[in-house]
Amino acid sequence: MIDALVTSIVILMAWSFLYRENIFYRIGEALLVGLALAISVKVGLDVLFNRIYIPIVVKQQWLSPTLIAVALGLMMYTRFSKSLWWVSRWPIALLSGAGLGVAMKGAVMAQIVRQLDIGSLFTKDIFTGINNLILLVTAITSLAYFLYTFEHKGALAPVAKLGIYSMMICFGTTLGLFLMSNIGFAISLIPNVVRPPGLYASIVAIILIIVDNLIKKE
Amino acid sequence: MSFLRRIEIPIILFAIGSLLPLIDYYTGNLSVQASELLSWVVILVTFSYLIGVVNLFRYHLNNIRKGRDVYYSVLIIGSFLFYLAIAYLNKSVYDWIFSKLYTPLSMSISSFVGFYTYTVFLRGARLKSPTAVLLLAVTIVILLYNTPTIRALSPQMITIGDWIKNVPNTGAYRGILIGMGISMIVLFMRAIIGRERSYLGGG
Amino acid sequence: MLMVICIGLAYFYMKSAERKAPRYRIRKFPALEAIEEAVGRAAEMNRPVHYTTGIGGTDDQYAPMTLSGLAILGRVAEACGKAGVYLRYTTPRAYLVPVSQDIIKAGYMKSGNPDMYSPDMVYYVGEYQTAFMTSVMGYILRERPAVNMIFGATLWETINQLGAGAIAGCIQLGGTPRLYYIPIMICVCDYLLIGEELYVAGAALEGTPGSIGYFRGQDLYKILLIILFILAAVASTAGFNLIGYLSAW
Amino acid sequence: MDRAVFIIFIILIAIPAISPLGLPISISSNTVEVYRQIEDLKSGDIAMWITDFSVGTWGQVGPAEVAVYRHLFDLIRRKGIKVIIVTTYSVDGSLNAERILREYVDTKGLKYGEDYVNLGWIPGYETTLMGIAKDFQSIVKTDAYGTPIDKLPMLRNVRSISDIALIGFSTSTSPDPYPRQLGGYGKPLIINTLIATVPWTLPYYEKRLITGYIGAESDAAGYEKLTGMPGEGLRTLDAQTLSHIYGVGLIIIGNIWYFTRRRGGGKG
Repeated sequence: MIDALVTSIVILMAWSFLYRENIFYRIGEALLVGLALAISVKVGLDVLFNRIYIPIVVKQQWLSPTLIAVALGLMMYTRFSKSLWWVSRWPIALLSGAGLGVAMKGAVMAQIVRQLDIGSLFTKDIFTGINNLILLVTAITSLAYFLYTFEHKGALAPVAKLGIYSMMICFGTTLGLFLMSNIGFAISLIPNVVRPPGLYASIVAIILIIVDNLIKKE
Repeated sequence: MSFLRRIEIPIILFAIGSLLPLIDYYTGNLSVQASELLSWVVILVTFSYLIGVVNLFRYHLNNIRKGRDVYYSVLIIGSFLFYLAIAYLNKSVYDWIFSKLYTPLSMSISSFVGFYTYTVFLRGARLKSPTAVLLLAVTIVILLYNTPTIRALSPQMITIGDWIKNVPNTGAYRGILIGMGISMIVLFMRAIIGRERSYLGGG
Repeated sequence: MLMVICIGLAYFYMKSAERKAPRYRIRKFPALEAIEEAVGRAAEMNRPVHYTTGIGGTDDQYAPMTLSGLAILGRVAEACGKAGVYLRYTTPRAYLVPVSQDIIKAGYMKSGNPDMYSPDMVYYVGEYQTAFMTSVMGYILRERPAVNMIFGATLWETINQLGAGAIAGCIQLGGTPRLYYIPIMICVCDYLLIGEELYVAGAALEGTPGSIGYFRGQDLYKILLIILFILAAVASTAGFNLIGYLSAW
Repeated sequence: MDRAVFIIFIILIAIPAISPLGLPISISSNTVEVYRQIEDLKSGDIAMWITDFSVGTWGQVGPAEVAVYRHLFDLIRRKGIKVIIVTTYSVDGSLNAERILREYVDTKGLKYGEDYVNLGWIPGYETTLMGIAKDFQSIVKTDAYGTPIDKLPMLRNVRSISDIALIGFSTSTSPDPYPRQLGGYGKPLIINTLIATVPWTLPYYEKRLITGYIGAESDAAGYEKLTGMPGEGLRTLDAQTLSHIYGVGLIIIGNIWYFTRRRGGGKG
């Protein structure tokens, strides 16, 4: 009972933002930022405990390479020193490099080579062939749109134009599919605020909005 | 000392960091080192949290000192300290706050994507040019295609929607994906030879 | 293996293209050119500029997008310094705090207005997406910045942030290679970088002969792939799996 | 203007929540495909489900996840399959898995450790996925409750991906690592994800690296119909229908508004 009421009040606090920026939303925002930060710090401490404290201190693996990571991690804090701040760049450089490496790993095979593969253009089933042709044309034209050093004129102009149109189809599809995934949250929350005890909280909220409107008019 | 200050050192670190996973992926060598590197990354990211927390605290303590939005700042810092303490002191209160306060709060914030999608439809959807007409026409078709009741009533809608989704959409998607792959390679090259170094603070 | 060779070839090509670079002209990027104009409007209205690179960090597969977003941040900071506008950068990644502080500081220094810079321009909100969303939404409707920019790896927070921006009437600039959020940007942004254009923004902002070489090399690479694409289609019509053969090689 | 849009939307979705309208629905072919693959599991087969979606996306991914869990646990009873539940991406996933096991799935009469096991969150994401595929015993040390895996009979013979009959995963972020690490072994690999992520998975689906996908509530509802266990999915579909038609309406109204304002000399 209390639990459900708290949940519905919290939902309404956040949704009050739809009406206008107000004190309830602000409280919700501050709570969320504080709680989320606490959760990430706790998870972070758990990670450090499991990956550093347990192997090194408990299991006595003093020569583990993790120590280098610890040293690099501590280097980050040189940021707060006036003379050694530049050391803090090293760990961040290593970290960014690894991120880029991970991203690149997927880029070449998944994003380029695999995508080049295309079905036959003439098949027994004529529609499959036509579909494959359309696939080829849309792919090539939208790729051609992104040519940077060739001006979009002459033979390239219609190609780039077609490229824009095929991309628009792609974006339209995405936009259409979007709604379904996006309204899911609201739909799954609504039972909390239209069934008791949440309903009572909603009624209070509606009254507050009406009062606020009246005050503003005066 | 001045040698250590040089910009080349972080760039070399960056290059090592980015090449290790790639060498592992393409040749299968150095896989131990590569996975060690990735576990270091997790540790480094975790260490960095403190920097963020210090930043947040300084920002809000400044606010409190200046008397600007005091309650708000106090609430953020207070809820952070309280919840972090609770995490280690009382597991059941921690769980209760997580499931009854944090989760609905975070879901209702996420639910704004639904509301704002309508804002986008209302404000952004303008038949300004032929491209916009095409964009919106496809959007409407796909919206109807995705409507559960219309799917049940008219199977033709599913055929049209599936065709758009699987043929021109996939084609254009592939084109964009390939382009992004190439640009990423170029960015990668710029980065490992030290031309792109925004990660160093623009140094 | 094949790709490694290709990358090597492309690199040498780019080096040689650098020398004859002045011959080529790069297509214009309206979004990058609009930065100054938008910041100028902010100065007229005496309101701040809000900037974010999205939820992505540089430690995961979003690294290239975030790096490009940070490169643009440098330019924005410079423009803000010139116009005397307050810039606010919100990030959910702790290690980006020092990085972005340095970038913004350098930008304000370059434009000869270092006194305006304060470390508080960078605001960290914890690693979680919802916390990030809510504080940006709150900030936009509370402080009503004149310009709202999102360049980087964005997930759904984009919709919320751009939606709030649209309601607050901000000038909005955006760019992301994350396909699902491009349509939203098309609808509510005044200028945008579509897809891969973000990756090359760093090079475009640089504008030196060297960076033009990159563009040229990249374009030729694309043409090569288009040819390969057509060849693959022809080959598969003839019953031969060219791509399968190449990737096994 | 925007407020009116929001209020009408809230009213539209509130109506079915108060009293369901019972509008007709259809079951998509991809849902049937996923259902078949799971239904085809034989006695003694081990199915592994990787629950990796974040708490905030429960509304979209949750219903289908619940439907699949219910189906899997139903199959334990009916056919004697075994189920492994694991999380690799972030701690959120294991919280979701525990919530489903606690609130939605009937585990009465099933033996933990013999019929099903919950391994909890194994940090490492892609590294963990690779470990699961190649060397299960070295990456998995204990289950979610701290029991060493040699105390769990059903895991004793699981060495690598070849000992697992079917793998499914749910994600609210990138689907790329899963087919990269777990695809291409000739095992069914099923994804449950956000509808916005579905186009992303299609290239993998065409290459059969992913063998089936479900996304969002309509698939969840279809799945509930197929298994005959109604749940959240079916309830929300009426609201879906109304809000989609509302979306189409708004695009049209938005354009009319725009053009009348422009004719009237207002700014474009």
